[in-house]
Amino acid sequence: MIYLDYNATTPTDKRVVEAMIPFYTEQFGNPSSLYTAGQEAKRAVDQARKKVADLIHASEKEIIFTSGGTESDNLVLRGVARAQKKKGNHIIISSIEHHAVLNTAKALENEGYSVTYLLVNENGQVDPQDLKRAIRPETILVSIMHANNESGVMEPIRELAVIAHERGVLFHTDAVQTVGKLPIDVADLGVDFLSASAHKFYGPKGIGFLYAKKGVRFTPQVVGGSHEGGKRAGTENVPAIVGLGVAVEIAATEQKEEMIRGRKLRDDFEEALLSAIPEVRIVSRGVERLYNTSLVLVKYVEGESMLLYLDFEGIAVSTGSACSSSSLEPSHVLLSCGYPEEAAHGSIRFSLGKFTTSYHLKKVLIVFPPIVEKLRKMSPLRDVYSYPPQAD
Amino acid sequence: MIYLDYNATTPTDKRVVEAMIPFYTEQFGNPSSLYTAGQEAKRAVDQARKKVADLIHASEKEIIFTSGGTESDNLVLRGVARAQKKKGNHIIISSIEHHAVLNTAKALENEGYSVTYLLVNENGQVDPQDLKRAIRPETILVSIMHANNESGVMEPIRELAVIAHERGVLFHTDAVQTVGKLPIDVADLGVDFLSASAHKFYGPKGIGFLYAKKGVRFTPQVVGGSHEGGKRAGTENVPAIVGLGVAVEIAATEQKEEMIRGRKLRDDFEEALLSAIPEVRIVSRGVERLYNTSLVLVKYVEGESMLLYLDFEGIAVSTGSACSSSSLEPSHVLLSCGYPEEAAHGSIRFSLGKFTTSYHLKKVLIVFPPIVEKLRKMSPLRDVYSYPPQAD
Amino acid sequence: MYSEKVCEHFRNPRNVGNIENADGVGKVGNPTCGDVMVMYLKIDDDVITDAKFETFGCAAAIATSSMSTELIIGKTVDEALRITNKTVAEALDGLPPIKMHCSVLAEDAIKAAIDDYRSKVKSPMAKATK
Amino acid sequence: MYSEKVCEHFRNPRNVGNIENADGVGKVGNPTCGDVMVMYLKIDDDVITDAKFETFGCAAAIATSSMSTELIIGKTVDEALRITNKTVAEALDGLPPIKMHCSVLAEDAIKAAIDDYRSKVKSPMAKATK
Ligand SMILES: Cc1ncc(COP(=O)(O)O)c(C=O)c1O
Ligand SMILES: Cc1ncc(COP(=O)(O)O)c(C=O)c1O
Repeated sequence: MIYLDYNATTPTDKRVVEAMIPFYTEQFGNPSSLYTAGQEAKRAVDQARKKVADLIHASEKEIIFTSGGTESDNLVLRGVARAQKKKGNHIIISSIEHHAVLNTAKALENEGYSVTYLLVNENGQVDPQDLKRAIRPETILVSIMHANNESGVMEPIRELAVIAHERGVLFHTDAVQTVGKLPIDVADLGVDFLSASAHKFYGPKGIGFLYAKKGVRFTPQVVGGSHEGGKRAGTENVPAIVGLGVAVEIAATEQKEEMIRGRKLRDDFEEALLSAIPEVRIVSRGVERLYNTSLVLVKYVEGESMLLYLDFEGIAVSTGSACSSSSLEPSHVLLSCGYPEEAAHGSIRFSLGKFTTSYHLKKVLIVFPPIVEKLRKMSPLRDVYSYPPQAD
Repeated sequence: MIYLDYNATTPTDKRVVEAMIPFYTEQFGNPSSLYTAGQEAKRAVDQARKKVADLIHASEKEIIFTSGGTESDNLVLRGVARAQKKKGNHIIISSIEHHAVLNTAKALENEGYSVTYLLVNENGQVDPQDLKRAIRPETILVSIMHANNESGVMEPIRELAVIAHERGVLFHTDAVQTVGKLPIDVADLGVDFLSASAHKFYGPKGIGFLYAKKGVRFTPQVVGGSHEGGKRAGTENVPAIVGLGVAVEIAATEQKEEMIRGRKLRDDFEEALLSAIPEVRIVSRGVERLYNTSLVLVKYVEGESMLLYLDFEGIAVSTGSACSSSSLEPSHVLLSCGYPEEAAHGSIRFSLGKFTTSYHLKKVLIVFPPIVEKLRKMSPLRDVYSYPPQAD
Repeated sequence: MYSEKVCEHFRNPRNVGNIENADGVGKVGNPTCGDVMVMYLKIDDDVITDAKFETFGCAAAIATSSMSTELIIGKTVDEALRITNKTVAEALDGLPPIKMHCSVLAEDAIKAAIDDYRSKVKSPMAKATK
Repeated sequence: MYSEKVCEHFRNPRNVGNIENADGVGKVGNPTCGDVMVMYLKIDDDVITDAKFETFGCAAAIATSSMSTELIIGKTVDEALRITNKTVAEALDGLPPIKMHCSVLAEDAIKAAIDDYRSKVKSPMAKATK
């Protein structure tokens, strides 16, 4: 298989799995237990917490382990909403957030909170001026993702966080697509909360974390025992936490090289793709994007068909976001950027990772053009839609 | 190490770990992905769901995977509270519930819900008549645990569920301590919801499930993508789900034998312990208890001290519940049974598992009496308290 | 997710393309919904002698288009009208529940093409050219 | 969780037991809180010549009891009164934050025992027997 869907999930690094196994079988103690085996497990959890904190330049007490990115997003939105209810009931997010943020905001709307969905420009970026205008006295939280999972577009988090803080509003960023891929410094970004998920960077599924800046208040959403400093209850997933710690260490040492190698692979691929297939656009090509992501729009052709034809050739890619691919809706990210619905149905996301080689991409460049041609021949669509302008 | 704290957590069965590993490294696809690797992962998740459903005689659509017992408990309490808000705001739980239920109920009280905490008799059991009296027109949920994690006492779930249903009230049981240890049939128990956690029966940490009977309404607490039939969002923890499936299979085949072997070990141990140490009580010895659990009260001596002296001898046990052992409060379970606080501070829980041998317990019977003697010599307490009566 | 038959029809769709001077053309669906199907029919004496399709859509949409053309070729228009979305889905060994709407599209496309044919037959212009 | 020194004093507590006809006895804590400490002092000319303890409590309670007796033996009562919970905790290479209250208990036990000693010395009965 040529796997080009690293934004959906990644294989767990073998070094990560090896580090995890003893915590299933030998050092299986419960970190809440006072005896040696329990305290050893606790120490392993503490060490992983230190590694995670170091990666994003936070302190250990600011790291809360969760079951993944979705839970982290839910925790911060719901948690701040509950804790700051007295201060206000208004939340601001962007319209291109992952469903984990988007649907949590919608759930809060159902509970009586008020939500502003900031539009993005044709390049998929939030305009800081829009945020400025959207903040009200009763605004309690702004949540804007660090990089978009479909297009890879980076949002101007630093600027946005400053604007929120000028008005005394807490700022969260969903960094599920950037943690492990890019160096991150929470102080430099200036955020109060940051979500991440291990399986997006060669760590295990089922574990993630929330960075919550010292002193910020939010109401825990899973309560019980006094785990995670009382902020998230449940017996710690020790093996996965240990695995996350190792994944973080590996990212810290290998990230820099991968940023260069990956970007070159991706850029070369995009260039070749544009000349191999007519009437194709790479979304937001002209703006700052995650180095591993290419969101490709292919006119007149529907995404799932392309995806499955590629699958027949042993190539794994996605259309829209992985989470919504079992639904029938077009990508809300593309619609938000001003693309017509038929275009939003015709996207293919190539997301590269550390096992991607130029050979893999050459294979794609060989098999993809005939697939597009075949599907276009089948298509009744001709020139019924056009794309919004874009700086390429 | 002689591990006698299986109610806190268990080692993951080697067969479980072996089944999990390929889903980290090779079959790492995201079950939401449409290509072959994703659909294979989806199939693995579906197969595990079938195994879990079979174990408790439910149907697959009634099983929702969560990150563990605590999340399952939170999901049902919070989810029913939100969904049934129009019907009423009253919830009934017992006073000996695990903190995952107890503290969720308290969180709901803070949000304006009203909670009745049913007392238990001196044997730790809820009286069905008490439940009958406690139900009000605005009652929306009753949550009583199947077996208590500290004492092992079994609650009369069948009877209690009938009473709740007679008044049209939903019934949840926290079966974290019984699933995998005892055969369970949700239809026979008559419950609408049931929580379980894999790491309590040789499955991996970080995965559990909620059984929610077809047709019952509750509001999801973690939203995002449309995973788990829209009832719990977040990329599926595929390796852990596969591991849970294997753990369930193993439990189904090995449980019966273990129930006989374990009970004999435990009963012999209790008898020997009672004759080896004076002024010791085994809590709720006379009533139906989980076959693997012995909650021992030792007069004049504090639990943590006994625990640590046993740890020096390589024996791992707990005092109170594992989750609260880092807090200073005496066991709320013992207090609820009518034991004085000094007694509630002096408990040691031995919980046996499938790797426990009679040799292990013989060792305990050799080292434990001198530990008690040493600590009693240090103690200023003499006859300042006595235990409530109990049928032995 | 998809049956082998769906995959087979998706990979090797029958009767792709259009028919010049078709006797009936039916266009259904909407690009904004992600599915557009155009059905072209050649009809002689109320018997469908040829059928071709053009489809923008998912694998289910393409497979149902392909299967529909196979099912109706050789049938009279009345027989073809009795083909329901269930018939098409069953002929494909079933469709995933969330994809069932695609088979409705196929049924609709057949109906639309036959309607078109009938309206032409009834109109004087059509008669004149016959 | 605990320092090696705490473990060592917990495993091998010094000066366990009581002193018959102690010059000062201090009992602090409460069984309902899970901690009871009784400190027995032998005092000659305001110098603590012997100290023993009985403790019901956790490892931290037992270790701080043991350490306290070591710290005060040989000290004058005034010197002993200057021993704070911090002194005891530091002598044990620290205690986990949630266990710091145990070291307060030790400080309190010393104070209570000395108070008892002083009240006896001041009372006529005590003087008479001297
Ligand atoms: C931007 C973003 N946020 C949140 C998530 C959810 O993370 P998880 O699947 O670990 O719950 C994802 C991935 O699915 C994502 O790409
Ligand atoms: C009865 C009971 N309920 C709930 C839980 C919580 O389960 P978990 O630790 O998997 O979240 C436990 C164990 O800690 C338990 O014993």
